[in-house]
Amino acid sequence: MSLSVGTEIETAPQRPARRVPFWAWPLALAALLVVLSVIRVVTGQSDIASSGTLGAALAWAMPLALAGLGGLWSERAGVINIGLEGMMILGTWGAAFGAIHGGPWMGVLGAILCGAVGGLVHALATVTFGVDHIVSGVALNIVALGVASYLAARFFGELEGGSDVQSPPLPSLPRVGIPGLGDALGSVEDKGWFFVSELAALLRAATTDLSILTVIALALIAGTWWLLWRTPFGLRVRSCGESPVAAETLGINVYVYKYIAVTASGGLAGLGGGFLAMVASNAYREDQTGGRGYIGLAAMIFGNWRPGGVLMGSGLFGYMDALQLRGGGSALHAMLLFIGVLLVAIGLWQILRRQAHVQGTVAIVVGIAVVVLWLISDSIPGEITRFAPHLTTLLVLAFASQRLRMPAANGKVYRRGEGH
Amino acid sequence: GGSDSGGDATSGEGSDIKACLAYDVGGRGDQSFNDSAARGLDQAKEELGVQIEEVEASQGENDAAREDRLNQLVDAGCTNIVGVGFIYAKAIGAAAKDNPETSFAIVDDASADSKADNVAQLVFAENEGSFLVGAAAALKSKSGKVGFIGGMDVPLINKFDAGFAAGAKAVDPKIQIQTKYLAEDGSGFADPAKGKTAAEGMYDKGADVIYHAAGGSGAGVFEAAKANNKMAIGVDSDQAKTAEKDVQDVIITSMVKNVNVAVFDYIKASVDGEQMSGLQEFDLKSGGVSYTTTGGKIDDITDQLDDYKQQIIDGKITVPTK
Amino acid sequence: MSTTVTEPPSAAGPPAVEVEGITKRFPGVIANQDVTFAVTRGTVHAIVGENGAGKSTLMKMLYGVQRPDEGTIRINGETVSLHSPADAIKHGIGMVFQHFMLADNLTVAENVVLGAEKLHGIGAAARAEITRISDEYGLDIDPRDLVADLGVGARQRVEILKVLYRGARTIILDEPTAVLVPQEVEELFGNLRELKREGITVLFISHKLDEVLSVADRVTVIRRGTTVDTVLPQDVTARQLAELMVGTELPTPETEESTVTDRVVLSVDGVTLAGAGRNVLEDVTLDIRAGEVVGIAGVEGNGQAELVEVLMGMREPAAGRIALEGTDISDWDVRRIREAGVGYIPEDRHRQGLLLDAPLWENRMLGHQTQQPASRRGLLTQAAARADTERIVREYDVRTPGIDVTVGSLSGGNQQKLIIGREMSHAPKVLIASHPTRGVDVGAQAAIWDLIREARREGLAVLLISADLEELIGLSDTIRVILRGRITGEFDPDVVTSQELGSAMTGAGKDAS
Amino acid sequence: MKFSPRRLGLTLAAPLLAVVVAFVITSLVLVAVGDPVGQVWSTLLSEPRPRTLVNIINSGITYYIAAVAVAIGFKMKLFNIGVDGQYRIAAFAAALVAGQGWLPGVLNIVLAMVVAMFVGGFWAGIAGWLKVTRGVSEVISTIMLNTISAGLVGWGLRSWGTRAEGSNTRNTQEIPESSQLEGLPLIADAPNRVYTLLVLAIVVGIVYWFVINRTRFGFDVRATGESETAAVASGVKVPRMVLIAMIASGAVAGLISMPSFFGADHSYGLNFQEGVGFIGIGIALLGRNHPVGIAFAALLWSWLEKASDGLQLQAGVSPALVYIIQGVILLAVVIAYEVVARFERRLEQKQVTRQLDTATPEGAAA
Ligand SMILES: Nc1ncnc2c1ncn2[C@@H]1O[C@H](COP(=O)(O)OP(=O)(O)OP(=O)(O)O)[C@@H](O)[C@H]1O
Ligand SMILES: Nc1ncnc2c1ncn2[C@@H]1O[C@H](COP(=O)(O)OP(=O)(O)OP(=O)(O)O)[C@@H](O)[C@H]1O
Ligand SMILES: [Mg+2]
Ligand SMILES: [Mg+2]
Repeated sequence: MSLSVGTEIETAPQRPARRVPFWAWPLALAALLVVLSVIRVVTGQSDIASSGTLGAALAWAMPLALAGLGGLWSERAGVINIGLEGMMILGTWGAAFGAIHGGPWMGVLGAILCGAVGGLVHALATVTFGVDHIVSGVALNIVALGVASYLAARFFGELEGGSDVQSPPLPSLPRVGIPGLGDALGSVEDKGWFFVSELAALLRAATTDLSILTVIALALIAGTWWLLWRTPFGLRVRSCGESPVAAETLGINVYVYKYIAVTASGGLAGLGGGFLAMVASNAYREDQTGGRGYIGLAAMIFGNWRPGGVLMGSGLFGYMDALQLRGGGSALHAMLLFIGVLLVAIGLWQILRRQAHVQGTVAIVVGIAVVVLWLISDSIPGEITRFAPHLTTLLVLAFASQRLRMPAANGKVYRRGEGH
Repeated sequence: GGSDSGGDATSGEGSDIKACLAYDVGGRGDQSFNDSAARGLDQAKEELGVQIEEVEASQGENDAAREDRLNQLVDAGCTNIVGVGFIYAKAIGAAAKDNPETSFAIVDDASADSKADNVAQLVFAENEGSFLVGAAAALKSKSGKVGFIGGMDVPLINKFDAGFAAGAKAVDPKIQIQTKYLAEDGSGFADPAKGKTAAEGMYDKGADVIYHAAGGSGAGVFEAAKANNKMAIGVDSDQAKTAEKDVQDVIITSMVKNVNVAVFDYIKASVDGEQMSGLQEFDLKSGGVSYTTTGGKIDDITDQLDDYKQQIIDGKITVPTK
Repeated sequence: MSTTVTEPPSAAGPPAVEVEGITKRFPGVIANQDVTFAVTRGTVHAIVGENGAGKSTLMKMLYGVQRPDEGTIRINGETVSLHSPADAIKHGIGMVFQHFMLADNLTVAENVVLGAEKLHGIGAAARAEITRISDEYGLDIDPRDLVADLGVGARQRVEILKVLYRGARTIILDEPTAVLVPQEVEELFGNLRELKREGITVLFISHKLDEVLSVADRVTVIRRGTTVDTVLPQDVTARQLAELMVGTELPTPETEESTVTDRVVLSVDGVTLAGAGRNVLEDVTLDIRAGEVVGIAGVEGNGQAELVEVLMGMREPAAGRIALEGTDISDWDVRRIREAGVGYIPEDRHRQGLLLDAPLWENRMLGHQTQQPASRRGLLTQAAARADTERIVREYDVRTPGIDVTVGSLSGGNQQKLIIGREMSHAPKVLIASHPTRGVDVGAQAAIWDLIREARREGLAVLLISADLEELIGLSDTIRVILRGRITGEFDPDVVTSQELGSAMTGAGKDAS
Repeated sequence: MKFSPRRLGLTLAAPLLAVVVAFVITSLVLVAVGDPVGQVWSTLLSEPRPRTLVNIINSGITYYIAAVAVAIGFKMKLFNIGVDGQYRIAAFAAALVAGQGWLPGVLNIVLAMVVAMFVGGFWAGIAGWLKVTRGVSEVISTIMLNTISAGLVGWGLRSWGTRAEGSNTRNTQEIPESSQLEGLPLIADAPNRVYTLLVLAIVVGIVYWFVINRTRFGFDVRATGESETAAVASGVKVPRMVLIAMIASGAVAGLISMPSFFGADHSYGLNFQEGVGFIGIGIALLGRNHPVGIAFAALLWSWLEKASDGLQLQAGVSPALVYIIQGVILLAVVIAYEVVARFERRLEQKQVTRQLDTATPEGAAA
């Protein structure tokens, strides 16, 4: 595990974060919609919360969410998984290979299997051989890139419509939605009513023309929560991440659960890769993942190692991605107003409630500067919009990382019979 | 053409010309730019009976590596070597200096870097071709809004952008043009998902024709067009033929960049014993760039387009490059 | 102490546990050799032996965590081969480890049901069962609590509950009293008697002989990995037992005549340290004079560790002043404090005192990087450091084949001697010794005590923190009790008893002098 | 550490084991997919031509510096995944400054290096600062910073870069001729030359070795890497060390592009070599963070890479095969190191006990 930093590791007990009650989620979502409505009304940027943007955000979020979910499985079992990127890459190849030879559902299976193989290798290195988790993950990413690239050249290069770096077009998976609802909601959305239209847009995005894989991914998020927090199996997996030695003394074969979790992690990341190959586009392409495995990991971290958090984190990323790709500079420019106001609010809170005058003042000053920037400019350069999601992640982590708590034994090498 | 080359006569032994292509990452099979070059090579093999060899770059390499690759081709007995893509500019320049006996060509570069007596610089007037499809877009648009999606914000792609905008404005000065570049790096040419989202954003905002110069990401643009019942314009080759079957009908035209013609002509010149070198411009006039009419979607406006074409050829319209 | 259980164990049926000829080797160590004894059902059976005798290893084999190289284990007369704790649990054996095996971030219920989900699921039924068991044995445990929020005593009760939940008929407790104060020990023994009444067999490990004699029905003595004898408590005295354990007479620390001067070397004045929620140190005031050993007694987690950290400069006090020979060092960092002459023997040598994978001579430099013989003007002086390490190995009797082996391959006692040698080599003015003999064998323990005494004679000011009350009483010139971050009492080691100290440590006694 | 044959044997065992494993696995892969095994190996193992040899050394130089940058972090268990971004932004800044030619000849080179180290160090320092003050894992922050640096450089290149007549790329101003380094004619018969700044790589390696092994600062770094808690108790200020180590790592990352920049490229443009930071991670792991080990690993890596063209031309096999070989070597080597280290530790423990037993017979178990 990497360095923890600080001198207070010895005694300062970490307060576990309190659970957020279930009703807080819809409330937060509503608040968010209100904010987006305000921004739309103030700036006139209709794309901020249009069903198109939200739908695209959902689609962009899914591969990240699947990778993040993979990370969650692995890290809940105590194995840091920076190899998600590699597993996703394997998944993109597996999806293409499966889909070409057995149809779309074989593609899904292929993605999962290939990703799972990556997970298995990571498990072998970290669990059986005790290699540092990050080292193994980095090595795996390099291997996976090579394997996928080589296999693609070997198996797609010769095919009609394929090449060394690209598979032929893949058969597509079915798309689903609630019939009739889309148009009705669409007409409400077009009215431009404050909040109501945003809500309609959100519902429309969530109910019309979804890939079946999106639905599956959402189900997997919910399923992961249920499996890990509501079943004996999940308790065992989590215990391996919190205290493998304790689990061992209760007769749990920690290796088995770590293997299962890390392999599942690979399978999920692989499915994320499959999503990219089969839903986001319709072919395998080299470099298709574009670092999404890492982003998924980041989404999981600021989702505080919880499924709902993963969804939120990847949703934020997906939204930023969708917004910048669709709207480009002007839509993101509108977000500046939001960020500025948010910073001022945080600053006031810091000063008034936490007596943190320095941080508070900094936040307020930066916030005002952002608002001024919003006033005097009318677009953001393309290069900057493209890294906006990454900058956002960095900022969110900088502000929130103290509130995060990773599984206690995450990243620690565990060996049977040596912990007593 | 090429029937006069005596290709058939040499087909048993093979010509003593060995034509070799060095691609950038990806190489043959990108269904766009590299493929077009490959077609030229295949044609030369078939019609002129030359021997061929192909290599492609690996990820994240430097000029020295590219230069080494070219030198390995020389070692492998290549007499004519084509660097496909401006990324080879410096490498071609250096390799040409080291191997004065070998003939080189570079696609998409006319800079001092690659200049040498034994180098043919094959460049295209993408802005001129793009002007025509820009005009087509404006003529076909009902909403008065069109879009351009580029893979990467680099001078080469800016040429497409500038030509397209000029063409559209020539038809309708008040036309609204949305422009989007997808990425900072090569991934902008390989990510259909990005193309799709960007195109959907434009269609949602009222555009009804989108022209892409984004390589493989263009597949996503076509998908978006199909889903939204809108129009799209292809690039590099006649994408109404090469794109996936079910989206072909949204492609009203394509700006064809005949890299194959350039590559073939270059090889053929060597076979004919007249080594090609120096700047070779492939523009509207020489047929290096053109627009396609496959699918018959723009049959109603070909007259107007041909009119613009003539004006460009005649120099009455100068198309900007950036 | 309360009544000793003396009725002879009932001999009905085969023994609950029977081991015969057990041998276990580790690389270079024979932890157990030909161990043989039997435990009668429904009794409390104690295993005693000095540090490193092999008690824990033996219990781990009974619990399936480790596997014997030779020998047989019989449970209820049936020969078993235990491959994992799951096998042991199946045979009705449960174990509470020397170090607690709890996941802090899981709830009590989750910790308890883990691995035994088949019994009552992981939901409401399980919680109800936990509450039931808790009530039945008076354990006072709420299944919904987060383990992180629990104190030491409660954690131990959770451990016992874990075992009971699985319906264990034989419970192994490995040094359960080490972390408890006498009053908590009493409570625990009460619980054990309760268990025995229910017909449960208890295997109980300790090297605190008075405790053993008060609670056990039988006592098996292990020395250097081998069973020496099994005796009835009423037949032996503590002294006899001790001799069985050690083979020779037990060394005890003895205070020599006082060397205390009136020159205050380290002065702590009103030090307060903020923690999460409350202050972990509150207005701590004490002086240490040259030639004086000040002992700190307290239940673990009452601020001792924090006090050491503040003194060493690892944490900054919120209020108060620390002065070294009159100079305020409250806001100095660790390095400056060490350079000024404060030696440090950390509580956990593996974590704080050593680089396990580095050779001895590099460990010689640790903590004194800025001083000779480790470095000069920023550059390491390896030759000097090596030579000085050779000297320490010689003078402090560190048993090692050389100074190039990694420190991790030495035994704990020898590691500790190296640390002490290192700290003493820089002629400290103050020595902060935190559990200096924890996990160290008797021989090394005596040697370490001698070293501390010698240093004290030479005018060193020592702050001694220890959980071993005998050690505290034997070495200190004065003892302070720390409770919830406050110094709550001051005792004269010549007259105080362990019981009195224990009362003060738990806040039960008010008779601080 | 004293020299001992056993130790040396064990040190070499892991990489050799890994190479053999990679050989076997790659062969199996080739057989499985039906590529010509024999031809692949004979192509890969054939002696490189002098020109290729020079190229192998040249990219080895680049990779070497990258790996040292990574290794500085690794020594402290800091995972600087962001070497790539630091290298990129530093290379751009240095190219921008050097292109101005404010100073003549060698001074211009020195200035560029200072700028590169400063910018690289600053960029890495952001991650260090976030870790120290906000507790953000450097793994995540450096990954984000990689993308951000790519964006900033893209924007900078568009703002300040120029497009040469007839060119389709954008570059920074070319450096003056006086600052261009011609190279060292180290390999006979080669038409090309080894980068002059091979010297820089050697200096970086020596300084790295010296600082880590012979200075107090290096001791603090190693101590922190081996046990943070012990380092803290010994007086090391870990947050400060984290910041310094990150900055040092970034500063060295800033130097990565220097040999090729002054030896060949002369300007920063769209053909900039990407991904070097990631290669550096692999090489640092392979070379066990040791200055000499890294040198061998860097040469092995770049030799395999240069063999990939031959693979296409002579064996008709996808050059991606080389990635597999590199990857498998890497994975095998990290596993092998772990296995060997464990074996070594056991061996030593046994030896200690044996030696002590003979010294004090009564100490042995009865
Ligand atoms: N996993 C292991 N690897 C190597 N040696 C071990 C291991 N476990 C125990 N030992 C060694 O075996 C011997 C017996 O250890 P054990 O822990 O059983 O002693 P103990 O009687 O429980 O001592 P204590 O009173 O300190 O708990 C010691 O020398 C110890 O170092
Ligand atoms: N390189 C290492 N890294 C981590 N742990 C190590 C290393 N080398 C040894 N150890 C651990 O340190 C322990 C040796 O210290 P320990 O205090 O247990 O010695 P011991 O022989 O048990 O002494 P004692 O008699 O005091 O119990 C071993 O149990 C071993 O697991
Ligand atoms: Mg021990
Ligand atoms: Mg023990």
